[in-house]
Amino acid sequence: MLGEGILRGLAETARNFFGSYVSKQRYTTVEYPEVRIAPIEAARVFPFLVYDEGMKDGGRPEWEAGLRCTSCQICEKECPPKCIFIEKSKEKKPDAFGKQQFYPVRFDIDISVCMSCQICVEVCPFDSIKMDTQFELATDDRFGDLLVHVDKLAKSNSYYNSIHPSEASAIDHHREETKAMLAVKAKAAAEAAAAKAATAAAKPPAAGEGA
Amino acid sequence: MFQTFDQIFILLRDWVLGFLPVGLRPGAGVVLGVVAIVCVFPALFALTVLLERKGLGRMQNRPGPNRVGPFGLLQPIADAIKSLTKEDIVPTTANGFIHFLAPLVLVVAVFMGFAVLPMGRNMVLVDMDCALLFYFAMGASSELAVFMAGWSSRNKYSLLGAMRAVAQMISYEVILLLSGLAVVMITGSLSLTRIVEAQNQYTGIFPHWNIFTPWGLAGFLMYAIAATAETNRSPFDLPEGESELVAGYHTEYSGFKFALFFLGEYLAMFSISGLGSTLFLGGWSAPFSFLQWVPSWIWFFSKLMLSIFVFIWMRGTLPRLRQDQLMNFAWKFVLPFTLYNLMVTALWRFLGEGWQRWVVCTVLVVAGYVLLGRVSMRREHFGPRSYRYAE
Amino acid sequence: MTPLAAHLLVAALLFAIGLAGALTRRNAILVLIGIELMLNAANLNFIAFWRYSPHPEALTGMMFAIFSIAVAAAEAAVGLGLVIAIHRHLHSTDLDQMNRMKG
Amino acid sequence: MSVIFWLISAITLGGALFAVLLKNTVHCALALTVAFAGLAFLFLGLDAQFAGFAQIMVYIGAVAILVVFAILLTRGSETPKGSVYSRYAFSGLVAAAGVFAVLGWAVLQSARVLPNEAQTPIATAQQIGVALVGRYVLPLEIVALLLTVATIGAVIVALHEKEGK
Repeated sequence: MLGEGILRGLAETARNFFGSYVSKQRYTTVEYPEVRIAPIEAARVFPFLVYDEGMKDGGRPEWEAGLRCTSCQICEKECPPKCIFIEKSKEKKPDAFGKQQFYPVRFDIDISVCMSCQICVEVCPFDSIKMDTQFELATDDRFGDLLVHVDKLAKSNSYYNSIHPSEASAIDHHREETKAMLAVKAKAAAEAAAAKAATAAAKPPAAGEGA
Repeated sequence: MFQTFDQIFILLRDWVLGFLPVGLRPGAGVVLGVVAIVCVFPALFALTVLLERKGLGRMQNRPGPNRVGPFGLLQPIADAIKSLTKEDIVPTTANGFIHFLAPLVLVVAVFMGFAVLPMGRNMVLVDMDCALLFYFAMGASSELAVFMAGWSSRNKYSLLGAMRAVAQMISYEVILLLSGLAVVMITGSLSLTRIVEAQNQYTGIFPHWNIFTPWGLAGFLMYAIAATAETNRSPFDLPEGESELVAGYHTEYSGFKFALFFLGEYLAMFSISGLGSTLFLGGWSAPFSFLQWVPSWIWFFSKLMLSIFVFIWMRGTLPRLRQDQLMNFAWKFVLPFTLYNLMVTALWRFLGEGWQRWVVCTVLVVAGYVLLGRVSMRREHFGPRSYRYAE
Repeated sequence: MTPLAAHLLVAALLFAIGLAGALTRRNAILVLIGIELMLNAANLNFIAFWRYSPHPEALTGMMFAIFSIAVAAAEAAVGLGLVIAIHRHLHSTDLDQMNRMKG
Repeated sequence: MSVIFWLISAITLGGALFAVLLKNTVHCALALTVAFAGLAFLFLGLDAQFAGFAQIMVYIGAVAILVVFAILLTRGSETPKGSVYSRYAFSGLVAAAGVFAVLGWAVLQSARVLPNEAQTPIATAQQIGVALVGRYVLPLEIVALLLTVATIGAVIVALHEKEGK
């Protein structure tokens, strides 16, 4: 008969209405600022820059010394909404592998423009830019606080490990391997150079050329 | 004692009028009544918005607003402050004067409807002979306000929403009127006070409400459907379907004018619920004869709020109709059935007292409903769409 | 001036305005608006005559006005239907362009 | 002759004037509703409650909306660029003025014989209903038939004939 479905639907909502007072399991929401759902590992919001801890480079702060970014500007070019602004440094500094690299003097992300597509992460050859899970970024200063500068963007590798453990540990593992391989190569090169020096004693060895 | 509580507002009014010179009393009495209506119903509106948000939340297993004040009770005040302090934006190409006038016309037309609703024993602002006609005349005027709002905004969404709203309101107003007409046929009066008094009688402990008759139940169902459509409530909320038309005819309104539209929508809901309970649910009369000591206005307002709750319940349950479904439903099922119901009502009137008319009319109403539902609401296979006017 | 005469004068003026609108405007819809105004003027006359008639309880003028309202509604529906049909043919509601008998 | 009567008359006539004078068709339709509303109030002033409310319901609720729909369906909601008056506007105006002159003359001439004040008649909805189905039952049936025919006719006239049918 006409209207049967409507009655059944009304009964269903009535059951929800009264049920939500009785059983807490029915609740689909949490009281957000007080109660939080643990963030899932694959969550992604806006990009940040990873730095390695324990690096020293003169008087620079730790994050600046350990920044993985070499300011290659691939992410800047690939970014679909063009929200990344990078300024390359004039001089170089050693990276985690001991190699001399450029570093960003300016690295800004306009997170009001960013669309969280993760393309910058995909294209980064240095595992430097990664997606953050921080989402409480509301501010009343659109041109100040939503244009995030490098000092705010830089976050430690241990933080990265804490938010995306499996992904970060895979990368760490890979980097350790690379480092070990480089060490072996450097050792071999040094030995070869030493042998060469012993025989010719002409040129100093070029460190790190094997990378 | 109970008499005093029943008539407390009348006594209060007379007490205030006692301080005025005799010549001013009739005018001042009307002004007091208007002030009471203008204060009570917006307050009820604030309460209803909160109830609706809480109720809808519960139906979707959410708690609803619960931040402002205890249990979110102060939410309406926060909403009011927000909408009053918002910037009032008028589009540059809009037709300024009509854009300004539309919400005013809407709210005024809706408020006028309350003038004839009997909200308790002796509690009616204007006891008019043609009260029902007056009510529908005011309801018809609010359609024009909707059109004015949609057209003057110079926005395609607004105009589309307005045209949808007007087409829908016109179609369902016919049904609203015809289902009310059944009551008029039985009572023999267009006066709403007379209609309530006719229902305020008891057989045993049961009242003579119109809904407790076969034709009254059918008429009430059709009235409820038409009232839902007339107030643009879900599932007939096509004129303001957010997913298609942003907000329909009030897309280009902000701040206080938007609040007026919102107020107008809820006031229309109150007045149409009030009329529905007056016509079918016995107005201010008590549901059982032994409950007559409870003040009459309490009964009126509880019936009103009950209807509002059903509105909210429907909104929480049903998905929105498509435009062609809406029109098909109105013209192919609801209208024919209402006309059929009118005939059954006439039969009821002429069969006279006795059990025969109960049997005959019940059988006729149920048979008509089932048959008409089968025949006119058959599932049809839709061919390619044809556009009649948009070419 | 008696109230009846005042009402009749207002109705006459309304009728003249409606006639002027119907005769001078180009748009077919506005011509219909003019005709509606004329019908309304006649209604006002009926009601006024009923109100000041010696036998108002016969309700003659009132009935005439009520029937006239119903007829006017029918007239408006048919008239506007015609305007829409013509608009579909000519893509215009300009009466000055409707000068052919052929569709 | 009260101030209220003249005020309402002024509003009615103003609305009517704007309805025939304004350039934008939608504005004309809205002005027309003002005239209709004013007329309804005039009816109420003449103690014709039923007719007044029927006027509001039929004219504002149906005819004005119908006019507005027709305007939008015929793409007439934009303000026209050129003249909105017909070629024969002047002769039309003369004819209207002539009609008003004759009518006004007739009213003023007969003002003497018109009744001055009558007792307030009582026309309840019940009386009107009884009269409608009693003495005026034949007109009522004819009007019902007319309305049905008009509705069907309007639908058929405005209905789009599909190609190839």
